[in-house]
Amino acid sequence: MEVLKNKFSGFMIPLVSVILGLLAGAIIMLFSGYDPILAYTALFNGIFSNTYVMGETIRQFTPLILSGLAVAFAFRTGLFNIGVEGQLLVGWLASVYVGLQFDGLTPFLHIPLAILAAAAAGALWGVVPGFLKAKYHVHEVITTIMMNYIALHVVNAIIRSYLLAPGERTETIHQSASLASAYLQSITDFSRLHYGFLVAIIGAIIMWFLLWKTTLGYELRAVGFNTNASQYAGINVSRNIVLSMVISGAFAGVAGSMEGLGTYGYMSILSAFTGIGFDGIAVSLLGANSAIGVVLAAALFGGLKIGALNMQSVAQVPTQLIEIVIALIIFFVASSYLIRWFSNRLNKRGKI
Amino acid sequence: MDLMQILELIIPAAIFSAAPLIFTALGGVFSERSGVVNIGLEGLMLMGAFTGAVFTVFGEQWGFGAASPWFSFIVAIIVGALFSLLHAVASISFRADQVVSGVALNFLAAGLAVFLVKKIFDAGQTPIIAERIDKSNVPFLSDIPIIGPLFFSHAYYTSYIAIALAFVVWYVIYKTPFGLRLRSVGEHPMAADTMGINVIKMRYIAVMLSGAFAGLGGAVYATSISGSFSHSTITGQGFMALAAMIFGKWHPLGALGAALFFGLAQSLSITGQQIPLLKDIPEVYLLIAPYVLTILALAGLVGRADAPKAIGQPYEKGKGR
Amino acid sequence: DNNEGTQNEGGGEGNKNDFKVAMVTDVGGVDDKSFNQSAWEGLQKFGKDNNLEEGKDYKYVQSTAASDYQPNLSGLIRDGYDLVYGIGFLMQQDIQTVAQQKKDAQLALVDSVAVNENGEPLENVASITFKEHQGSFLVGLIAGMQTKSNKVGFVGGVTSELIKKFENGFKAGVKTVNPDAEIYVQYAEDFASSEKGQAIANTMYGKGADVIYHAAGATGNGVFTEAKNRAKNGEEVWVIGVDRDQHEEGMPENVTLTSMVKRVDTAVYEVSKQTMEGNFPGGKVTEFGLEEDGVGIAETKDNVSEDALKKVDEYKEKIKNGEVEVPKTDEEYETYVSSL
Amino acid sequence: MEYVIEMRNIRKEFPGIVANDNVTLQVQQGEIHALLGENGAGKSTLMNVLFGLYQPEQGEIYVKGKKVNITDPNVANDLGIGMVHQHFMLVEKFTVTENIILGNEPRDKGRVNLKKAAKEVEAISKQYGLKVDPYAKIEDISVGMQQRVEILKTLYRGAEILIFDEPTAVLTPQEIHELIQIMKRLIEEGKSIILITHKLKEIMEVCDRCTVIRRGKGIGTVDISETNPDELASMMVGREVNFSVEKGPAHPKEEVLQIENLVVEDARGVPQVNDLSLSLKGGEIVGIAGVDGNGQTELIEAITGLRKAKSGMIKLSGKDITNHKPRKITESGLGHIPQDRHKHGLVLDFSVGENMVLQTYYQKPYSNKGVLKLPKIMEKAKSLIKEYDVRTPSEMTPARALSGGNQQKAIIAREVDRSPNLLIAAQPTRGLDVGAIEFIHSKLVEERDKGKAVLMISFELDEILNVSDRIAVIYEGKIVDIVKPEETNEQELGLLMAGGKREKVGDQ
Ligand SMILES: Nc1ncnc2c1ncn2[C@@H]1O[C@H](COP(=O)(O)OP(=O)(O)OP(=O)(O)O)[C@@H](O)[C@H]1O
Ligand SMILES: Nc1ncnc2c1ncn2[C@@H]1O[C@H](COP(=O)(O)OP(=O)(O)OP(=O)(O)O)[C@@H](O)[C@H]1O
Ligand SMILES: [Mg+2]
Ligand SMILES: [Mg+2]
Repeated sequence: MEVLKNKFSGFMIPLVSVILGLLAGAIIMLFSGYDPILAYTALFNGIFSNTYVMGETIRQFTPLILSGLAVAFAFRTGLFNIGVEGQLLVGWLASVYVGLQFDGLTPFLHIPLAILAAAAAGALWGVVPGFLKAKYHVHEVITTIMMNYIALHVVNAIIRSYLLAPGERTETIHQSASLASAYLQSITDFSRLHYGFLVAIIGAIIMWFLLWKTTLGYELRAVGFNTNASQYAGINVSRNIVLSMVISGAFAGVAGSMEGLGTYGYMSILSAFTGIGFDGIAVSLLGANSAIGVVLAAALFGGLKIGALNMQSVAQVPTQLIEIVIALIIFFVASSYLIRWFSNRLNKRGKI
Repeated sequence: MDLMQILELIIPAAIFSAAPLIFTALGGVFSERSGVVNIGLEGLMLMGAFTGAVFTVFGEQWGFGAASPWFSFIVAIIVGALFSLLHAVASISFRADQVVSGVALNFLAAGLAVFLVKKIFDAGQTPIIAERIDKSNVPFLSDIPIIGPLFFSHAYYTSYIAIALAFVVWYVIYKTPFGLRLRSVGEHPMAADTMGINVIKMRYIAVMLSGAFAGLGGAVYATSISGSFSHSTITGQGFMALAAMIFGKWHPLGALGAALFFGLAQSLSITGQQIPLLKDIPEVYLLIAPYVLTILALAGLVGRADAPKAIGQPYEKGKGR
Repeated sequence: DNNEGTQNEGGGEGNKNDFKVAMVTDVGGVDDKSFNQSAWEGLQKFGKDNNLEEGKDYKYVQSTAASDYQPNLSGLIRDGYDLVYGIGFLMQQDIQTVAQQKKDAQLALVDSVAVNENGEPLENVASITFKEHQGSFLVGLIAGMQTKSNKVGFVGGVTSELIKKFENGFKAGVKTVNPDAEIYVQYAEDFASSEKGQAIANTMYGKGADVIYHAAGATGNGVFTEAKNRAKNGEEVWVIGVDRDQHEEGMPENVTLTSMVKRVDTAVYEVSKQTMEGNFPGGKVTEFGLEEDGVGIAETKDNVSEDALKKVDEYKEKIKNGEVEVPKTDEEYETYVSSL
Repeated sequence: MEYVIEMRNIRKEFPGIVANDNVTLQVQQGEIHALLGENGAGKSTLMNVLFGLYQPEQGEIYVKGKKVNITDPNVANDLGIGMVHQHFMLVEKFTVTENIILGNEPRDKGRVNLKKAAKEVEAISKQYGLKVDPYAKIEDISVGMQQRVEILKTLYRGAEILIFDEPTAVLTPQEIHELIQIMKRLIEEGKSIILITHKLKEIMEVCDRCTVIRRGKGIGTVDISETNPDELASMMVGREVNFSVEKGPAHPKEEVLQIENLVVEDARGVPQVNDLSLSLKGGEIVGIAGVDGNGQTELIEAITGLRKAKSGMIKLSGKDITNHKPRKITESGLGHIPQDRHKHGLVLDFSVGENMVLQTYYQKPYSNKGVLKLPKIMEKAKSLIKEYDVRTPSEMTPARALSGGNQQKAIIAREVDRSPNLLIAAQPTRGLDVGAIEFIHSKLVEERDKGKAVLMISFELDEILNVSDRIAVIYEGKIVDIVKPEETNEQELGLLMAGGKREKVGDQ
């Protein structure tokens, strides 16, 4: 019973929040002189009306799943990783670098190698905040923010000094490292859909398995909930904090490889962050930090973002409206106390 | 280029780029001293920059002339305070995770400000404002040898206000009854409650003060540095202010020092390429210097020992420690 | 249902009545006071001149991130637009990809050249480029003549082949008339940071430069800020604008010396007109230089001295008739300077 | 007759529990009124209602005959009610003066006038004989002084009615004696006092009347002059109370734990355990008696590997385990029922089942090659829950949802089931009801009878005297004496715990 009820409310709160968020968006549109029905119809069409947009939606939420997993994994172990963005950038670069090397390698080796390189780079970027947290109790929020900026500048500098091709970017990776697929493109009317979504799903399964089915996950969760009790149980807390950031960073790095090996096949010099890492925070929250939740939330956000393009094109509603809606959804989820309070009151009335 | 010339380039630039950070970090001090984490400084600053740019433009249209930016500061303070209410309601009253609520605030500000700009100006950015806060030499003081050119020339009045305000905030937090209560609420809210201090009210006030300060910081940024508002005006300055506050050990003067340090590192990273000594250092090292130095400083100097004890915990009456 | 939109009517022989044209901007949007805005102005003029309906027959779509370029381009093609512009060299890769997927579509790329893997031009993309070095050369002449300190500065957005054209053209212009002038060059590596622009300008003016030419988009706004500040405090400093006539940006302190204009609007207008008339310049690189009035100095000439204007006219002719070859790259510049 | 405080028919509910059910309390002017009840009976709750921290669902409060509505502590302060809380309400980073004046600061042109405040504090502390250093930081002063600060807080606000919630639990006998003198002086000054304590002796010594609460319900009020401890105890528990533990004589065997010249420092580098030596044999229970803060915590942490020993040696079953990792020590045969079950004993957000394998999750059969075997874990949890009578809806329930006693039982099940050679039980019955206490004591004795060594730390002298086979008294980080329970009594232990010497010549 208890368990069932928890599952129910774990599902209810995001759902109610999404509905409230969309409603609030509609109200904002009414007040600012847009037609919410036209806009939401366009939004819906922008996600589902043809195979192209559907392909693009999946393409859009593939890295979101992984960046969401990165945030969620850290959350589960008591850490707040705002550094997903930076870890993603170094992962992207590493995947492209490997993709540019090893001409003639079979894809069955080349692709995993490139993804692993991305994971390793992201993990490396996670080591720094993890180590400083474990060893010097430096707040990971600050270090991860700093590491984001360092990643942005360093990645740009590396591209500019060593990998530059015309157009402010690297060369395009070898075909053997590419996740792009002519087949997937052909069935989605040349969308950029690539095999990365399989990687993301595998990522979600790995996270679930790691957290819930292994002794490592047991330790990581224990440390996240109660470091004192973990110490008491003989768990090496410092090692687990570092490990948690490393694994989180690895997920983020793989998210970067989705762009490097899938969507683009190269990396551009970036003047600003991609935002995928920050969106991962929202995805993770909405997904209640669970693997399946993250996948669903990423799908929702990816859809909203792709749909927003059509909404702007058809109903002239700025895409920022969707950002507002997403922010409100997070607010509602975070303030779930309110929703719980309401539902508790309803329950109580029903009982007595 | 002699040393003096180099310093004359770097130091005023440091003070200049530090000002918005100082305001915002001081706001952070209020909020976190009361026990409420405020990652939302970025969003609050963004709303402040938006308001600063928009109302300076309006002020110009309404004939306020050179007073327009100052008028916009007042509006930005109000808007910042009101906007921070969202964070306050969610994290204090509804006991939302304070970090999460702050993150949501950032998302919301980013979307809302650009949305409104598009609505108001039918463009992706505000017009460039004509009446800015300008650099000027402080009368008399700028004529003092050495000190004058370094600290009182080519500077913004807002920078001096920021520095003075840091001392005011220090006084308020460490010398007044209000400050004593504020700190007690962040250290041990239950104890404060038993002493008749309204914990919830104190936290609301603190969060709204942080909104007001961050709003001002953003408006100062818009009216002195960027001169307009667009989606790319505030990109991480709020996070840097947050870092400055933690770096400064939640102390107003510490935050001031940290913000000035960031300003210095920032101005070095840009000016450095024009300085013979630093010219040959690859640019990327200068660019990442502020961030690397912060991390090193945090690892070497500050632990979390000085964080307010009850930070991050929602207060419920009678819930104990 | 948009399904029939996926199959473009093809041919491209659109006629006056059902011709539809659209453009995709980068994140700057159509009010970036730069080439996006300029392009949109050209498209609007074209639309009005041909009685087209805005938002339907001609429109723009703004991208919120680099990953939006491709869906935006594809979306417009699917919606049946006969000509779709990608504004800015950042869209090159996406245009190339889309062009090869949608062989029937007609695309145009501003500021770069679309090619396939073998470096051959794509048949269904009209590439539009400008001879920015020529325009920059002219403003370089003005800077070289009007600097009093014999120190001038150049602020670039991001180091790239394109911005290098601005830099080298400018430097060549300065050196042509003022071989002793010292030229400071710095790249902000950012097109959107007015803060950096201001800091760089602060350094350059601080070191004694009195004219700064910026080719840095919104970063250049910071250069204006700094110049206006200094002007208020009684210093005599100048900014040379870019892309459009930036006289307004320098007001009321009046710090804009002149601007290097790049007529993206003219180019967009021209290519749209040709396409509507059935002469889509696909597979060709249409270069707009002094000859075509694609680049030049701004309309507002209040702050430019008579002598400088004369020099400008003199060299305009020399460039047009091939007497002077303006350098584009660092090597070309070196050769040019040593030949002076 | 007019009461200075009268609480009528108070009812206060918490989710799932009625903490106060129709309780009435009448306090006369100038008396010390005891409030007695088991843990969780609802005493603190009732006082928190009086102090305005909680709002009652039902009932009325009269102060000096006038009906009042105490909506928050400010109102209570204004009515002259002051409270010294069970858990101190002090801001550790503030000074004594700052803590006292908080919320009621003397001002001087908008700033806090700390000089004036300190003077006032000194004046009051002189008047009532409460010695404090007004400029000392709370984190640097002793527990006794902290309590004096708490009392000063109420007096500073002019309290006429003082509530003391278990003030003596944390004090040495000497400090308790001092406190009693202070209370008597306060009564002379015309104040009235409500005193919560579990120690019947104290009630008999200082109180005039006593109100007893059982499971949230008021049982009645008696005059102390007309009652005795046995009556009070049975009123409190609702049945005759058997204060002693049933156990046979101990049969000590070979040495299990040997501690030699152990020195352990706290986080600030101050030695808390100071050249301590102790040995423990299989088949005996050694109780460590001492006032909180004399190095017990550090001693346990050093034995269990949670804290580094500065010097000295610890041997477990003949093996040196000094400064080994906690896991290694656990595997060498140590079980540990920690002092703070929430901090160390449980991961509250884990299920009961997951908590049951906190020490063994990585071993077979609970996992294999890094993969958890959940069915095996839950199977084990089920059998432990049954054997140790842990009241929980299921093994999947989060540990957080269990009552304190059942949480403790779960920990004991986990630690005892591994049948370690040495079982450390730190305050194993803190905050538990009588039934649970009996159960736990019998488990400890059972382990002893199996030939295991048990080291028990407790602040409750009754528990120490009843359960131990030998009693080691710890004072300032040293074992100052070892006595047999049958050869000593509370008075003597109290004296030893305060650093005094034994009068009788010991038989060591
Ligand atoms: N804030 C609260 N929320 C929920 N339950 C509570 C709360 N405070 C107390 N309780 C419960 O109410 C009951 C009475 O608690 P109270 O603290 O008044 O007991 P007590 O008599 O003071 O016990 P002790 O001797 O342990 O101090 C207990 O069961 C306790 O668990
Ligand atoms: N403030 C509270 N909110 C919710 N539940 C509470 C609260 N206080 C106590 N409880 C619950 O009431 C039950 C018993 O509480 P009680 O305070 O008696 O704990 P305890 O075992 O005495 O702990 P302690 O050793 O800390 O005194 C437990 O289930 C506990 O979780
Ligand atoms: Mg109590
Ligand atoms: Mg209790």
